Amino acid sequence: MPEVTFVESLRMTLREEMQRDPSLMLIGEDIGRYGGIFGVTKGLLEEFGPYRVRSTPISESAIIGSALGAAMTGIRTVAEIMYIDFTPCAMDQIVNQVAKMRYMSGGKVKIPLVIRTQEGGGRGNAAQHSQSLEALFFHIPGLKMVVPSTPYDARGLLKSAIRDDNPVIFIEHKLLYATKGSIPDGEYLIPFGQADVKREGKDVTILSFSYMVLKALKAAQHLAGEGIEAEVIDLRTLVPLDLETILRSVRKTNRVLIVHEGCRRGGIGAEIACCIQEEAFDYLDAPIERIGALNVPIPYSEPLENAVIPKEEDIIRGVKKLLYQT
Amino acid sequence: MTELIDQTLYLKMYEQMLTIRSFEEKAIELFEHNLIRGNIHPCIGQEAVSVGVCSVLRKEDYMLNTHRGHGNCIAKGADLKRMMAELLGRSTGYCKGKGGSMHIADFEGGNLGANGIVGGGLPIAVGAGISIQNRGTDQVVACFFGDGAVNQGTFHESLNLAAIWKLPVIFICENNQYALSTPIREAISISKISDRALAYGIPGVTLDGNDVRAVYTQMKGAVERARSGKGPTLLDCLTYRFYGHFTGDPGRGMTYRSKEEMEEWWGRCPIKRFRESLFREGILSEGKEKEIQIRVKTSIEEAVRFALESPFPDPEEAIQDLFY
Amino acid sequence: MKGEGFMEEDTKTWLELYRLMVKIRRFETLTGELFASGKIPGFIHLSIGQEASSVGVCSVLRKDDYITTTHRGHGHVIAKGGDVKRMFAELMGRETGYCKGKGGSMHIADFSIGILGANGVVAGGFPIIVGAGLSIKLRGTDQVAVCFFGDGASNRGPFHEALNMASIWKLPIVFVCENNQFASTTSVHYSTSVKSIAIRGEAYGIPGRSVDGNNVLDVREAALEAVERARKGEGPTLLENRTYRLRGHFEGDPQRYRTKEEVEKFSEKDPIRQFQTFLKNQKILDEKIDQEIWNEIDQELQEAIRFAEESPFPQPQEALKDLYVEEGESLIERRLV
Amino acid sequence: MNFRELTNTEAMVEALKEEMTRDPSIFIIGEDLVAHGGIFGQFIGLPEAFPGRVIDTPISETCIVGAGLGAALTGMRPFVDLHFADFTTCAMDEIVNQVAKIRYMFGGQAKIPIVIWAPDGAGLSAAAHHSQSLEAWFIHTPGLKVVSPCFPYDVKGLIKTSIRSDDPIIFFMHKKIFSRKGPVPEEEYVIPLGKADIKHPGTDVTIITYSIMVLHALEVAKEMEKEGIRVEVLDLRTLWPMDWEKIAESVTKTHRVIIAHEACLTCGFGAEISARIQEELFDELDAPIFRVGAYRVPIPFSPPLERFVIPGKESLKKTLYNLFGKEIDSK
Repeated sequence: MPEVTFVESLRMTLREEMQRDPSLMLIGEDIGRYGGIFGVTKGLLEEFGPYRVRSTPISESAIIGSALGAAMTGIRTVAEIMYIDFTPCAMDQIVNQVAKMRYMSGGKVKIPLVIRTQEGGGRGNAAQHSQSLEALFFHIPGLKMVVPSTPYDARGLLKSAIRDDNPVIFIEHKLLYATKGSIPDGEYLIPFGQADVKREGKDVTILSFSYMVLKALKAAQHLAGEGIEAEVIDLRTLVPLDLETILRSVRKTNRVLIVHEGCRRGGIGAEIACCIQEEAFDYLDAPIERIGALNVPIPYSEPLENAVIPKEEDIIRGVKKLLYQT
Repeated sequence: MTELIDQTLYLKMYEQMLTIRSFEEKAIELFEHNLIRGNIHPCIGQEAVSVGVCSVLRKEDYMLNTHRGHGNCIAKGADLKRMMAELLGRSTGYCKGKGGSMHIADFEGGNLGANGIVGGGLPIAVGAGISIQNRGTDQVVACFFGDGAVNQGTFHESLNLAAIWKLPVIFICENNQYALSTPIREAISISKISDRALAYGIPGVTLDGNDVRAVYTQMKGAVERARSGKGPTLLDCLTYRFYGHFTGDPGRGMTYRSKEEMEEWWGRCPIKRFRESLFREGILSEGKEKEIQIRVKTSIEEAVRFALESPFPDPEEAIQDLFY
Repeated sequence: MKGEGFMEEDTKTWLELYRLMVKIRRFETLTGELFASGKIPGFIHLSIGQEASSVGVCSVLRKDDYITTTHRGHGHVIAKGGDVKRMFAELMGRETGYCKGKGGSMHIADFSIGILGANGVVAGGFPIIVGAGLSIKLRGTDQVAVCFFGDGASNRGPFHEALNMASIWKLPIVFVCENNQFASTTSVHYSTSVKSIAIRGEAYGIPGRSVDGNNVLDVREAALEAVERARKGEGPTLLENRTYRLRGHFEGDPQRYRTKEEVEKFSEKDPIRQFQTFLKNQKILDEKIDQEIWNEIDQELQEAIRFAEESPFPQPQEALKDLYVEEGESLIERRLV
Repeated sequence: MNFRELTNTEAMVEALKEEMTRDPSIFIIGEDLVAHGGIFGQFIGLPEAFPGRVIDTPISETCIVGAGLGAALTGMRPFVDLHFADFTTCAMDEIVNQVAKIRYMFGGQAKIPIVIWAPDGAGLSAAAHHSQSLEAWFIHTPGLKVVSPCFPYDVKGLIKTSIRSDDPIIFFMHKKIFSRKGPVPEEEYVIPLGKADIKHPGTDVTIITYSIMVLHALEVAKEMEKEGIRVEVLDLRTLWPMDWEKIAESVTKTHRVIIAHEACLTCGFGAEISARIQEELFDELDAPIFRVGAYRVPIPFSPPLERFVIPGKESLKKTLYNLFGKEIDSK
């Protein structure tokens, strides 16, 4: 089991899939010679040539739209939007074209398209380079959504995403790129819609995804020191959502905390909380708690940014509140 | 020999133009009888562009269409029955009732779909062009859009991408003078939309879009250029929609257009002009015309009957077809 | 460089232009150092090598004229009269900064002197400047609005929509493309199929002009013509300042997309060095005055840095302010468990 | 007050006319406004009454919103017409990254008195690109206020308040309510943002709703009376800021809640309201909170499909029966 970084895992996966499927194409800004601003596509241009690794001008609408056109006509495509903050520049193409094309046509077209993008704050990148916008896409029918938290999951899920015949938004967190993890040598796929229990516990369930899983695990470790056993579930894919695993855990712990980095108001947590209370109302011993970013844009200055984005302490506090220990 | 081919082709083109006109007239009638819901955007008056362009295309070539797209569908070889069924929201329609007038797609016939968003199809056309380039075939993409779309950001991004990568895409502006109610002369400050090609270093031509032969000839040149890997072309086809923007347009669009203007354009009706020239050249005779008219009438009637006899989709189907 | 038959007025102006260019250069250099030493978080985009464009254009603007700037916008802010103290404070995330620490390098604005803000989205300034132009027209003033943007932005949709709208309405706008040859890592020769961005003016029926963007006097002259045209109500102009970004896209950019030789070649066309030589040849500047200028500026900037460093960080709860004009908890719903 | 009957459209025109007369910095900008007074007649008479202040644009949604923003930053009060809520996607960067963030990003320097107005909703067989209800996006985006009234009285009062607001407003109106009539006073009045309105009082269950769903809820409330169930219908009118006080008051009284909107159920505004109620009023609830919204598919064209996808009176009724454990009469 070699240790690799998140970036290496993604790159390895893209390379393997490009070798496997000679039609697979990558398209996006600065992904060629430069290798992507986070280095994910480094070396791929040299190996697969400019037709299959297409660096584009800054034209988000056309990147998504052309990826869609290519996917509809037989070219499996991975499009990259450098920051999820720029998906609004291509919103019509993502929401009105990519997500609806198959349905509008009565189910007659396959859209083997992955939109890889990157989100999250924590690096002083301010309001237009730090957002977590998954809730916008969660609300829109027609897109699958993947939010991995480890190099292992990223590899297995990216493979599934690429081989999927539906549009998939694959969201990476910028603070995950340098994190390390071990992955097996052989090929493996992780199917969509399977959450992963990253830590077992009996007192409270923490539901999370992407970078917040790391914070949740740290918080859980801290809580264990105080005798509180938190179960940490990494959702891994938001669409489809593994409600079964969630409910199984809720029926065991009877207490739920949902943690995400997107704005709390109208975030994914609201939807998940509703689903739980709709399906397992009588199992709940306390109101479901949600932790998300404060409802403001991400500010630049460090103390301000820290105040806005959820922290390990917030999670600890949230768990204690659920257990009426505050 | 060539002459014979031309004659057959011209007759076929003429029949297609008539089919489009009749289809639209019938669709308006059905709409007025509340058999079609929502709205339709008739392309009456623009038949020469649809037919001139699509006559150059092969079945495997791609087309991107607009909200005013029935004519382009028919010219690209769509089945009238399934089109009409879609307009009537029936389960036998091209999109099983999910798309309607504005979203007809026929992937088998190379029709990658009509778009409800002005300028929405241009980036997709670029993608189809990429696909052709990567697969190494000699297909082309015909991307239709209206004069209203030329001021959308997607126009700019798409033409630039197609130009830098020399993609086999022909950008066809159906310049019918109005974006809903806004005249093109107020929406741009240059005299010819084709001049925008200068901004991307690609050829741009403005032409008489009501002259089906002119459209055919220019399209042929552009397609040859595209098939030989020389890149995209912008065709600005000057035409006019005789009907309003859509079936909900007050006074069929005469609140923002003058009678004189309308009459002037009727004088240039593409079907009338083509018919006259075909008679003049002895390609069309009254007998042949009669035959064509009957065939067109029958096919439209059959399409309507088929659509009316088709069932509506089962409501539960509404939650199917989203994912593969 | 031009300069035949100049007058005394010119020499004063020219020295002022030179001083501003030096100020931008030093500001950017010091910012780079502060970033390297960890005193500035996030990322920064330096405009070293592009000073002539900022200064040339802004030197013909009035205080009440508007500009929108870009992620590479420190130079524009300084040239438009921005306060370096508040700029450094903002870069360091302090409460005395232009945006009270909420914006940072990519989002500096000073509405009191017409700076409608820098933008983190490439081409983000285009639609805003159209609105400013429209507002000028509706209010009937003779202000002018200038939109700075890079070559990368000229391939994005908003460029297209904005130039068209400004043209059909004859808005008092000057679109200034700082063609520094690269959109992040992508060469303009790859991303654009025409030789000059200025050609794109033809698609909108507006004059396009391309000048040596490293020659401050050329830029100034072209900008003056465009600004006058706008003030007279004759509509927008597209101005392309051909320049070269001597630093990476952002600090820390490994710059694999260009060679050292290329950068060295363009260093010889350094706008400050060129102007310095010109002024010395014209006997307007000598070694002593030059040294004084650099010293004075360094002193001012060091003081500004000190001001920033001594300024406090904002209180965490400040994060919940300034979102709406109407303040109130119900709007933010600030609850954290 | 002297009341007369106006349609929603007339109420809106009247509000705009009064405000434009009062304040010369207000102008309207968008596509196809002059020829027909807007594609829904929503500005009828205004182009003539205020020449030069109702501005037609080319089809350039990004730049229409952006231009509104720029004008707002420089002393004007733009009212932006976006044709269809679906087209917010074409101006998404402007709305999410610029309009919503500029004041905050720049440390509170700017005022942004802009109203972005768009008709939303389905039910007219306008298919997937002209039928969406997207309010949840803008509620999730910090920096915007979102308004979505249903009655002429509320429309007029809220249009006036929105225009006078120094913060950006997204104003949605359902396409199917334009010609609906209702009483509107002749006298001047405004309705503050963030105030819900009880449209039908009741004690057994609260339906929290807005826009066209209020009409369905009212019908259901009347029918339920016969069955002895007293339904309270709470019309939010303003979605953000949300009138939490009034919601809490009603829930504390009825202990049962249904939240209804036409937008896609998943991650719709109902999710937020529901989650918040169960967080803060957990012990007040006698039953799970039920939500009513559209299926998670695009809006299909064909009438039977469209009717199936969007919620209406029947889905509300079914939910009520569910909530009270009643048999559903299969009609």
